[in-house]
Amino acid sequence: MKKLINDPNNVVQEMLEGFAAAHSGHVRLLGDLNVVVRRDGPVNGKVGLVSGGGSGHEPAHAGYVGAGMLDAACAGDVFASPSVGQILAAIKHVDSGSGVLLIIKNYTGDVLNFELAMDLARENEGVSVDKVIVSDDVSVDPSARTAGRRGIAGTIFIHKIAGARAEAGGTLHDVKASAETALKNLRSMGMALSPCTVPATGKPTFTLPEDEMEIGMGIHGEPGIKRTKIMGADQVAEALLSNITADMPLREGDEVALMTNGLGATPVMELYIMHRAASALLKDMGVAICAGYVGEYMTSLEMSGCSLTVLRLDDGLKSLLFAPSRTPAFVQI
Amino acid sequence: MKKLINDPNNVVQEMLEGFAAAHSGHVRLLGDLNVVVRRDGPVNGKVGLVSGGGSGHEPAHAGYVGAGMLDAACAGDVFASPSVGQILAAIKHVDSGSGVLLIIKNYTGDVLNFELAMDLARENEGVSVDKVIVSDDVSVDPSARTAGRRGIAGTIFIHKIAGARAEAGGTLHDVKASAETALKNLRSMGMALSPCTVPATGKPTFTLPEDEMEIGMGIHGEPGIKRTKIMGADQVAEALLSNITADMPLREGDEVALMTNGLGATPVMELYIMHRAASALLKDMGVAICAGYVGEYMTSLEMSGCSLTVLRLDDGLKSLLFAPSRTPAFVQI
Amino acid sequence: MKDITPATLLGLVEALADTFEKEESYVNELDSKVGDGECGTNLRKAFRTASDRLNAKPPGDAGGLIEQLGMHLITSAGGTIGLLFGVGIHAAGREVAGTSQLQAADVVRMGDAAVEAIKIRGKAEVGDKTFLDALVPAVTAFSDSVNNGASAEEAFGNAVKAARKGAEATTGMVARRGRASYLGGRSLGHIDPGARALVLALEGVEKHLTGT
Amino acid sequence: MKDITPATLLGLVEALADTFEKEESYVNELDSKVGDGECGTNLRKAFRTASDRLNAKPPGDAGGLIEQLGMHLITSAGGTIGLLFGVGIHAAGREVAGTSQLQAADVVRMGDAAVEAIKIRGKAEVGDKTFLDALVPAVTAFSDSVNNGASAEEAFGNAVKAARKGAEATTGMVARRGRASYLGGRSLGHIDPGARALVLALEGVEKHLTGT
Ligand SMILES: Nc1ncnc2c1ncn2[C@@H]1O[C@H](COP(=O)(O)OP(=O)(O)O)[C@@H](O)[C@H]1O
Ligand SMILES: Nc1ncnc2c1ncn2[C@@H]1O[C@H](COP(=O)(O)OP(=O)(O)O)[C@@H](O)[C@H]1O
Ligand SMILES: [Mg+2]
Ligand SMILES: [Mg+2]
Ligand SMILES: [Mg+2]
Ligand SMILES: [Mg+2]
Repeated sequence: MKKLINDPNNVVQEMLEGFAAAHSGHVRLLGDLNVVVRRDGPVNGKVGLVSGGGSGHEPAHAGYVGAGMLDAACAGDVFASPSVGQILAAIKHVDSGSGVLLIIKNYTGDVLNFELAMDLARENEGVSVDKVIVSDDVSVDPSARTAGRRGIAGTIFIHKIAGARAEAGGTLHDVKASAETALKNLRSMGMALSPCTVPATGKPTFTLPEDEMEIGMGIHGEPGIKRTKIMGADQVAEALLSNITADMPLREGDEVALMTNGLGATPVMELYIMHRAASALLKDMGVAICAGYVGEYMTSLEMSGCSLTVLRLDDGLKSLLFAPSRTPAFVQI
Repeated sequence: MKKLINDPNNVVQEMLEGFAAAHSGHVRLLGDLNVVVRRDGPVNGKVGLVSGGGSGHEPAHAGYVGAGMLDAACAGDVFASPSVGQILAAIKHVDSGSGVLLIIKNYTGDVLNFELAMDLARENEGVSVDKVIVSDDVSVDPSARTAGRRGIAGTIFIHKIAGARAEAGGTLHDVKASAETALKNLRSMGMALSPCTVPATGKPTFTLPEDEMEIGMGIHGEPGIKRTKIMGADQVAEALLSNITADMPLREGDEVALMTNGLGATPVMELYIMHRAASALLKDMGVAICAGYVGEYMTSLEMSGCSLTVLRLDDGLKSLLFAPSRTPAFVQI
Repeated sequence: MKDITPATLLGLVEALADTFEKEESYVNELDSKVGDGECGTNLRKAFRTASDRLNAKPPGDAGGLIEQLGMHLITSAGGTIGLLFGVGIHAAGREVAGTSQLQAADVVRMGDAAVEAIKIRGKAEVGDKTFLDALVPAVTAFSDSVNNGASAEEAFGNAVKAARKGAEATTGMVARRGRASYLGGRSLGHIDPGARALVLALEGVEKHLTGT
Repeated sequence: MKDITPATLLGLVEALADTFEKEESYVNELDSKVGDGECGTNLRKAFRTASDRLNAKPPGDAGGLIEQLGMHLITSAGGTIGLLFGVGIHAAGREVAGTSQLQAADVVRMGDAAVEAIKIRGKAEVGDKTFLDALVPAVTAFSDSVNNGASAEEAFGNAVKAARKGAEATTGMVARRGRASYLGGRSLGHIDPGARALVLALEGVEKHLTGT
């Protein structure tokens, strides 16, 4: 395990200290709770947005705290949900009386901790709290035979859409409605070439032979839908996009946002080569790409691979997506 | 070699096509020359800024093309300088009569190609062209025994400073003067944990035993100043910063910008842990960090490791650094 | 069986924290087969933190202490297993709030309350390959034994045996809840780490309360 | 020696492109010891592109063609070696601009012009472990041979020999220019890839123009 860290048990706290130091104009830490909040928050009259999850997915979620997106991000241990206590503190902090929306990635631990915090905040603190659960990963069978589809990089679009609606003065109901519209139009799928190693365990999360890749791999190394010999970028894009469009058919004339997300160790060059391939496939279908995002938005430590996310847009979503935002990892003018 | 590419010989062109597709609001390609230019350029009356270099350092340099930074970026083959022809075309394209400044990283190939293009543009095209050469890497002996210090991640600060001065209406002489002031106050140093593989050769650029790192490694895998057993992040930061401050002593009360740059495969988490360590060391010296930048600014394909860059600021540099910019990889409000 | 006093319980919680410290890597190893390999770490941290917090301000009655332990696990654990153990313990404690001298009949109600709360939160059923597949048989065995006139000690012994059997049986199940469910059929042949951890916990309780 | 006509030269450039295609990985291998392992690729691409461009619109006189070849290498090569070969060839061609029948004395002047231009651009001197360490002895040997009354063919043979010896000698040098200079003393013991490539080029010229 070759890592630029100190004590593996302190990675989250030290990371957040570095984060707060780098972005002190945007954010600050809430005590020693591993919760990042807007420097200028709570914003009076605005619906508060709280997200978070296991660490190791940086810049998610702290990088999306700021004007036009989240009010707080709760950081759990590496790949482990944050605790109810952290989430509750975040909810209480961001609430300015207009209520709080939780944006939860669909993993058992995350859902349990966020929902419990929601219930406690409602019952004990009288805060009006609601939630949306992001499950954009089409590589999981969504039936009752599983914990349901996972939340992956598409989550950032939900931060953006809900954040813009909240910033524009939407009520809790409005903000949730916009997020849910986006969720219905959101699909993602990832793939991996090589694993990552959680600092505390020192062992790779999975193994892949030197000539194989896994299509549908999750952001913690959860199994995908198939292992294949290494394919070219164009074929990989085709494999991911065909699963996405099988689940959410796109028609000629549809407008979408396309995100090509790196998992941590993939060269920026390769992300653009993937983005080219995915863009070309969409264009071939007559689909217009109104916005392209290429980079590391939701990583898995040093996993190598990428995910594609498609958000189908209507006029409402478009104006929310294009609204300005000013956060450490997502600045739009 | 596990890579998300198609034909290794087409990586640069395909990458640029993906780049232009993703950022069509900001940039476009100049014919099939592998030159990226501002969508809204050439900007009338503004000094044109041209940079570039070998590919594989994405988002450098195309990611810095846009309002407030570069007007054109020339992309060579992976790790090979762009050609005189590309640079000359870029110079001719961006010149709107106010002259052109070339920002060159100090490598023999880059300097030769940019200087030759400069001479040809002057002689044959009558364009008024000048240059600055970035050599911020303190790990190289700057004496006549070498090709001189290499240009690494600090180059992005030069793009920003010169770009802001040009955007503000500075003359070619002004823009060069600002860039040179910044150069005098700019130092960087990098380190690597593991190598990268150039697609066309398929071989790692160097090898490092599983328990060793190299301090001072260049962005193409050029040798550094020492190999050591793996150290903790705090010690690595100390090793890099002490070389930087030995070369550019910092005094209590000095103000700086600090960049912690990832080389491609380093998890964002680790970059923040490094940034924390470097910030703490600077604060201990009484140095104020006015701006922190953490992320992938100048990569080396999938090399793992990072570099630290310190830009010492005066009021002039501060206002240029903080001026707005709007480019694919560097948005500031 | 010892009297279940607050002091005994505080000792028990510390003993459980020690157990999960000792068994951390074993449980992680099981989790790495079907999950993300940190179930043991989650439990070690959860019980250690809960134990520290309880000791800092221990409630005066057994029921209250158990409820509080549950709430500490719920609020501080993060992850899945610590929180769900907490949900069960919290519901069990609430069931006997104010009681300082627990009887076997109280323990029966506690078990039922725990199972119900865990099912509501986690939306899992018996057969989904979770620690419920060890807990539910244990609760049933305890109440059956008590109904058949066994001593609390005997009944608890039977509960532990049933939990062991139930945990073993998860090896033959396909996971339908939690991270393991992404594996589909590939989860077959591996024991559920949470179920195994529950057995370790019950063995810890047995050892602490009966001295065997 | 053949007459150095434009047609001969066009054939020569193509032959050189073929040479560097054949020797690409060998020269890359040498570059990987002291540089970034693509010197051979740079040369292959540079000469192939230059050859294609020349053939598309070949100048009518030998001097002009050489000058043009240099300019194509300069503008299209990228990297270091192709450009610097171009600088030398361009200067050499300019020296004999308008000449269609090159004499040995012309070639002497061409060599001197090339060396001078390369030194000005690259700021390297003999002894810095670059291809100048093969080129300069070659130019000297050619002019000495001509001055001593040798035939052009003999003189060129001596030049190639001198280049070989000069290239070999770079093994004992510490690089002070180019990427290899970052290695400091660790560049000792490795031949300079550019110098070796120059030998390959001169051997190609010799073979093409004399048929040996
Ligand atoms: N929905 C559920 N209901 C009950 N128990 C569950 C549920 N999902 C998972 N578990 C239990 O949690 C255990 C895993 O715990 P943990 O490692 O903390 O989860 P994760 O790392 O996936 O968040 C499983 O072995 C299983 O016993
Ligand atoms: N300043 C210089 N002057 C003359 N020749 C040089 C100079 N620097 C490098 N070279 C030659 O260039 C060769 C390397 O060429 P190339 O691989 O294209 O360079 P790079 O990859 O470093 O840009 C060296 O072997 C050397 O012969
Ligand atoms: Mg987990
Ligand atoms: Mg090179
Ligand atoms: Mg787990
Ligand atoms: Mg080279």
